[in-house]
Amino acid sequence: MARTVPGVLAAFEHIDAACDAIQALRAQGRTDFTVYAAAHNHELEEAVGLPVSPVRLYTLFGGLTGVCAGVGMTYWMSLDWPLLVGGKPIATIPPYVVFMFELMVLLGSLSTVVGIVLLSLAKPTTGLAYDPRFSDDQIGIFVPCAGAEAASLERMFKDAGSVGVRHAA
Amino acid sequence: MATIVRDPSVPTQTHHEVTRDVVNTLGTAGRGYLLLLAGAVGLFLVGIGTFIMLLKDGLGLAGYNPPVFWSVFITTFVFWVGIGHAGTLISAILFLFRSPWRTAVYRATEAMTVFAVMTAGLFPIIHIGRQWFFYWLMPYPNQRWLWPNFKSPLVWDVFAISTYLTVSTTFLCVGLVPDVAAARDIMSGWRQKVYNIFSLGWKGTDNQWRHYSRAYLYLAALATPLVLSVHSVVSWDFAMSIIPGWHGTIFAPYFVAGAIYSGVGMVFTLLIPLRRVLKLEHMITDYHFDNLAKLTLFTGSILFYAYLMEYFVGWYSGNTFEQTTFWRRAFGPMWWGGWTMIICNAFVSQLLWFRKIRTNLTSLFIISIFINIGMWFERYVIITSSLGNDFLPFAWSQMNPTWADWGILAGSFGWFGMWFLLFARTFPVVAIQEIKEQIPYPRLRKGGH
Amino acid sequence: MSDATQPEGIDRRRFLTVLGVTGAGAAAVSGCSTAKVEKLVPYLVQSDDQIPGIPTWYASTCTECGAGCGLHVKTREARAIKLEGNPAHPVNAGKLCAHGQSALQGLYNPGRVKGPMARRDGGFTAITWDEAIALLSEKLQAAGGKLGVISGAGRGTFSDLLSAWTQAQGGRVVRYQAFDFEPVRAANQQVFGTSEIPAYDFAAARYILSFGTDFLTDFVSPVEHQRGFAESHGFNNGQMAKHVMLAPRLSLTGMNADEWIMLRPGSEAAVALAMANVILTERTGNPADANGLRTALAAWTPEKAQEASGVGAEVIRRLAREFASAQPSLAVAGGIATQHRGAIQACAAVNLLNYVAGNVGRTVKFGADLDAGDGYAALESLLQAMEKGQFAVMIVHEANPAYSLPKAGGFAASFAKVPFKVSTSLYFDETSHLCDLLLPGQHALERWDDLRPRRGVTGLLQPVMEPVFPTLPTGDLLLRTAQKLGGALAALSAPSYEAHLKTQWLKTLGTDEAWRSALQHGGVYGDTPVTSVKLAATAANVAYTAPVFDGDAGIDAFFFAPVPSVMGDGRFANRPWMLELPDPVTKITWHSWVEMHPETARRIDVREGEIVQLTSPNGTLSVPVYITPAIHPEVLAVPLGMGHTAFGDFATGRGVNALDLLDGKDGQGFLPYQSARVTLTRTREFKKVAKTEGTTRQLGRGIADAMTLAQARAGMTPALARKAEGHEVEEINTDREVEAIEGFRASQLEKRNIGPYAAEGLPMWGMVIDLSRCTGCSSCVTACYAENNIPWVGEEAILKGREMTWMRIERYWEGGEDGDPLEARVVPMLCQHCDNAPCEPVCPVYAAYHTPDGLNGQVYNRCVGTRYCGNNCPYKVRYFNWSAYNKKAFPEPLNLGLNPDVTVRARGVMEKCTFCVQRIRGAQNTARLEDRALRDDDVVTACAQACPSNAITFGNMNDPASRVTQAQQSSRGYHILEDLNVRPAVTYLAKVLHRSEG
Amino acid sequence: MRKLAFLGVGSLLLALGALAIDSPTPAAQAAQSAADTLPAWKLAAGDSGSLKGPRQPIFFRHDIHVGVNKMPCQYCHSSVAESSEPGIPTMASCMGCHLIIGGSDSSHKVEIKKLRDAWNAKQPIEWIRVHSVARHAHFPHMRHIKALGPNACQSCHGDVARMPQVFKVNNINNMGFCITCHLERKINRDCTACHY
Repeated sequence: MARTVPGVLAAFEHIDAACDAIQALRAQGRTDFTVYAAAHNHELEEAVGLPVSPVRLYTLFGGLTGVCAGVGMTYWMSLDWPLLVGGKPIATIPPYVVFMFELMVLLGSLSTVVGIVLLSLAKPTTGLAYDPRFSDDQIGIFVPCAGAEAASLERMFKDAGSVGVRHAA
Repeated sequence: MATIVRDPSVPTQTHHEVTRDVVNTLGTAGRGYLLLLAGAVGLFLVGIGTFIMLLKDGLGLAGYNPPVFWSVFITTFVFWVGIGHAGTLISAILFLFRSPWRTAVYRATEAMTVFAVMTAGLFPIIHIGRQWFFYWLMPYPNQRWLWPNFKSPLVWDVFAISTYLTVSTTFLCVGLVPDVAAARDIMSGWRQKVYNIFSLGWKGTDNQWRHYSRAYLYLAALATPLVLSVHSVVSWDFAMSIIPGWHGTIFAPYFVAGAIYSGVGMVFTLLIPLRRVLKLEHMITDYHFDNLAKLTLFTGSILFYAYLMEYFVGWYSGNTFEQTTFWRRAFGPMWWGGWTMIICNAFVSQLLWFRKIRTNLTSLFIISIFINIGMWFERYVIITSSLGNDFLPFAWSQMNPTWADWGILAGSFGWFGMWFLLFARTFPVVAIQEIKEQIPYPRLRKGGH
Repeated sequence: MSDATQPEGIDRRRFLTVLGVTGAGAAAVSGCSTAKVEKLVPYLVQSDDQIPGIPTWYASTCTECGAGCGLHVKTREARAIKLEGNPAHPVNAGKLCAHGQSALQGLYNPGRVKGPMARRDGGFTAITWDEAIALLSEKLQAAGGKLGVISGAGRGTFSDLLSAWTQAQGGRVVRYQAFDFEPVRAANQQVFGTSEIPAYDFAAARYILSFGTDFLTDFVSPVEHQRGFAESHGFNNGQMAKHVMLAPRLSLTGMNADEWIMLRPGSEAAVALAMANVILTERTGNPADANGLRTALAAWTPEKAQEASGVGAEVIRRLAREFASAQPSLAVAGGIATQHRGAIQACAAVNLLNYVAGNVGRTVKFGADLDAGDGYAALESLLQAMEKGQFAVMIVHEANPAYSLPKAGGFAASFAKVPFKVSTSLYFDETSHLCDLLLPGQHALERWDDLRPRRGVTGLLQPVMEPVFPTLPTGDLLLRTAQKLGGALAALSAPSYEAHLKTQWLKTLGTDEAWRSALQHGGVYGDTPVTSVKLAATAANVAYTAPVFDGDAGIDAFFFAPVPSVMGDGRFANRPWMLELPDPVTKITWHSWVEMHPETARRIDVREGEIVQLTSPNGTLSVPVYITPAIHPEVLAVPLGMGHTAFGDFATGRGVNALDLLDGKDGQGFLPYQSARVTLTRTREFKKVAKTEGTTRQLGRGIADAMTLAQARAGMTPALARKAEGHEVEEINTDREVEAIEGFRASQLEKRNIGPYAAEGLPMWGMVIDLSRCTGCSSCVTACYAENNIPWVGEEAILKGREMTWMRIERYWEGGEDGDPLEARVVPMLCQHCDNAPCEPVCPVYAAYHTPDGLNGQVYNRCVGTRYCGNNCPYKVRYFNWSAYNKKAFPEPLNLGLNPDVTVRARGVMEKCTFCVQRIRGAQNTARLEDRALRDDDVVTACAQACPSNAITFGNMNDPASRVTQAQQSSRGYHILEDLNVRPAVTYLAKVLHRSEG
Repeated sequence: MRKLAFLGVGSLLLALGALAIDSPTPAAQAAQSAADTLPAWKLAAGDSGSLKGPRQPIFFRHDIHVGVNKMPCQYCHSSVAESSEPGIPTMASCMGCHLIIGGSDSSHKVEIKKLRDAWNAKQPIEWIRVHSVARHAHFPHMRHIKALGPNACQSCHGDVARMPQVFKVNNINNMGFCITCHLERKINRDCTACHY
């Protein structure tokens, strides 16, 4: 168990309240807070206002690699030991398109998954205070901080309409 | 929060209820479930036994009767691949179309996809003459320097099926992560430990959701062409040949439509009992079945059209071989099969024009059984009747399946059922997080933005 | 060609295992390399003519029927592995029928008697040869001349020795062949005053008239007849003979007739006499003495013949005129299919017909004195003597009377009256089961012997290998008993039969060199003399009286026709190759059937496969029905040669014995096979008929194409001919499309010329099959089985259509409905080695691919068995090993006959015709060693080699001078399913029909 | 998830394929193997067990016959140049020499006696087979001798002249072994050249 990050954890049941709180945090110029939610929600996303995920680049890269692998494999293997079948040319595009496509989809999707993992790891969640109800029906906001700041944040969350605030130390 | 006229796609429960109801399905199993599971495992063992006999004595045990070189095994292979398609269609394509009714059912159907394709994947191996050399169909480095023939539709198959299996499995697992996390937070004891592992440390933070939702979108985008391609490739196993009755340009769309049709049929067969067993009536509602039924009707009608076209082209081509083949398909020794397929698929699906039938689960269930039978026969007829009477009349013949054929067929159902049942008890068969996505959070200040 | 001199000391044919791969018929099983320890066993002394890995050929003579064809026996590592015809032999000129080739399976038959045995308390117990000979001698001693011998041996030194041996003891010997030609001989006696069987010169005949005689299958000298028939009846620059068959049932010969005239059984004589009459009255310039017959024949008007035979008088007149105007012509009668009680009359009438048409001496050549046994009459008298208990010892040699005589004749009962019965049969057949002492002789390929099938031709037999089992040549048996008995037998003092034979030969040959060259050539062949014959006084007495049939006529009675099939007189029924070889007419394998006309079937409402009971005064048979248009509605035909009660596991209990419905007794000196009427009762039980045919009609698909003589002469292509006939022709590709296809093909050809395919001067193997010569005799099929280690699969597998015949003969019926004549079309169907082979691209592992020399290669050890190639082959010539046939089909010692150059295919792989690639590679190896290019005649496929009618030509299509390229030029050439654009390497030349104009 | 694994390979095939293909040349193998089997004059049959390769019924010394006495291979394997099978010497040809040659060393005398006894008993000796090509592959020896000359034997069988007891130097059952050579020499690689 990694050491816990000291900070304030607020729970919300109402979406608008949570969004207000996030707005307030951002107004203070904070970006280090973490928002928990059980489902993907656009209002929250807008409130947090992070840029679009770069995961699509992984997809693109994987897809392209797949197509190249498809071309290379089929052509090289046909020409490595030329065998004539049905009077067709030894190496020929149309049937090989299938492989280019399949490998594109395959590597594309695999690298996408790799993308999620790597990108999520970039911002680790270990040690951040968490509450099981966040995966149920509550929205949580955690802000790493300490001392007086913590108290002010708690007040701010309460005002915004938090149903409960906890201090993690 | 009920409204006067509510949108049926929006669940009536609160977030909390959703979590509770779904996670409750993961409790310890009841007797009915165990009986079903036992049955499935039993059938699977029958299949294993038969396969061992096949390994020992050779394919001669099955009912092959040259020139019918392919029969029940390939039929069942195509059948299961087809079943798979409905799942990916609902989970991926309808996701892109943002159709609201998919959320409640897609998890179950997607699981169905994975297990169906898993089942199908076994058949090319069972079917070949020297099963122990199946890996020769794959391009692996070897001291002989021999590579597979990429012009062969069968090698296309190998790639298409394995890609499909991989991608749909990935898609399923990715979708599961947040739900498993939810289960983890409720469960206790060993189950919690298990889910803890599967949830890959999911906390549902803003950052995770940000990448996750995007990635999911791209996975869906990749899976979509895959659905259409896989069964096209399967159909080319036949269309690429020169056999009258197989050699048709219509085959790809025809097979894809058929696949989805049969898949949705199987969805009915699985979901109608499942929702009873798992007490999910209020989540998977008539509204969902109604929409599934409309999908069935749509694909069924495409199939109807395809059948008509097949016969029409057979006649219109002026090609004596085509004409004979289709004449004999309808009035030859295989007439019973030909008509079973037309009635079960083309005609029965048309009953779904009636709202009463669409919304009555009993009738839907019965129809779904017809669909399953009909679609199996469609493949059986297309394969054996076309092979049985092609170019040289002297070589014509018909085949009759033997115990070995039926044994393997039964085994495949057992294998599929086993996995599906195990899944249904172990993982959330309804996508918690996506349902919640549809349920608006409560607000302090009414109105909202 | 090696001779038979022996390196001193050691027997040059020591039975040795050499070199795992090639030796011991070691079945090279594909797919697995074995880990088990292999042993190498060296020769003690290597004979000068045995080099491991290189075949040694011996010249010998075939003893499967009386014709005495010459053999070349291919041996590898001292095993006989293939039989081919001896090109130098006057009878068969290098060709061989299916029966002759199946002798190998007679040699390696598991059902052979594996050594001398004596009957002790019921069962047989093995004894030593010394004991056996002692026992026999003692019994002979005691018999004191009360000795009888039934011998099936052909005429030669052995038969001389046998009669000398028997007569010296005061015994009687009868040479007996089940299928004899006694009616022919009797008729010749009556008409020409000589009882010999003439040689029929089919090659010279311009018009062939067969009165039910199946001369291509079972009559006198089938291979010779077929060679001649193909010469005259095959289309050869504008010329071909016409062949008319008058018979109640279409035999293989009938299938090759340009005209089939269905006549009522037993009425041949009436028609023949009427025709002779017509010729005599209408035609001048008949042979002088023939005119003497005018008065005798005047009574036999065509009208009279019409009511007897049901053949229209006008037809008879027309045939007579055609027959007389085509010179020389040839009419044949006799043979089992017409052996009814009027057979002598029929043959005599046909003799007259030939005589008045002036064919005697031109196509009917007396003087050959073909080998015929002592005849049925002699046998009958022997049996009566046996019945009276006049024999103390009876020896049966190479004959199986207990089977081949009708049970009603009571052979078994009277045979039982003989105290001591001896059989020298190689197999446990019905007769040997009745015997007290079994002294198995040696197979023709294991022993020394000779045959005199006709004047001027003497064939030698030499051992090509060590005996498979410790058996003793019957010749040696006779000599050794002679030495034991002494007395009158003392004269027979040769140390061994080999020595005896050599001395006999040296009497005529003189020198050792001559003897050696005789061995090398397989015998001594001179010209066969032709003696002229005159009409005998009795010729004028020839008349027609309706023959008597047992059983009463009536609406529900049928003529019962036991017909010769693949099994001959039953002697081939223990050979899997023969059991699996589809009957050329019905395409049925492994069991008996009854042929029935569709009308009859409709009338009594039976369907194919229903088991019916046929009842005659003499017995009852239960056989499944096969419905065929090729038979007279009043006739039911059942094949002969099956229903053995003994004779090895393959034959025993298979099918029924048609003889059970006959009674053996008859005053005329021959066994009247066609002499019973039967009634039919339905059992409503069914048995799926194990036939290899799917549908009997080709549905206008132009698979087996044919054209009229006029069209052929006009140089029409089959397509044009079909247009001319008014058939609408499938034109899937218009000219522009064809052009496009050609253009596309050109570009493809460029793209594929890389790697080995770019090499210069590659051959392109191809084949031409002339359907105007092919008779459908299926000799090629057996040749293919022998050459390529093709496994037989058995009845159960055939019922599932799983036969493995790389080469199959497809038989289609044409016409036969609403008036137009019934016609049979046969197509030998084998892998077409297509240039654009559909089977190749679909194979995921390149097991099916195209070789640089134009073959459609099939690599067994790469095949995983997806069977897609089988589906995609439009000719359906790919065969799959559904079970481990390679294990089942070659039980000891049949595996000794395997060809070591061909991989035996394992379970789960696809196989097919390879154009005998092993022969191609072999020839290439030889050519390479001799630093020369391949010659046109270097490679001959097994089927082409065997084909008695020379219908198949094989060679390099890239060589403009090769025979195959020449043959392809013919306007009759076409490809089956040409519209598929698969570009087969096999070209068929359309059949030509010689129909009467108007 | 075997298929998944395979597909991983699939994308890297070009590299892997190249790796798999380069296997050591037969000559190299032969040389290396010869090094560890230097001929020792006195070797009793007892020692043969410790040597590589199967133990033969008679401890026949190729190293002495070929290496020391310089007998050409074809003296015994006489049909190798004309037939697909090299043939193994007949007992008679063994006796041709060993009628006179009884062996100088006691260990040799023993073995030669075995031969003579077998000959007198007219009993062929059952040698253990060392090299055998899979039965679905046809290997015409004469073509190879024709192309490579009478002393080409060792390119497959290794330096027999230095083997007291013959053992397998090259895995002649690996198709790759044949192909390497055919590729180097630019010789026909058509499947039906060997498989039919």
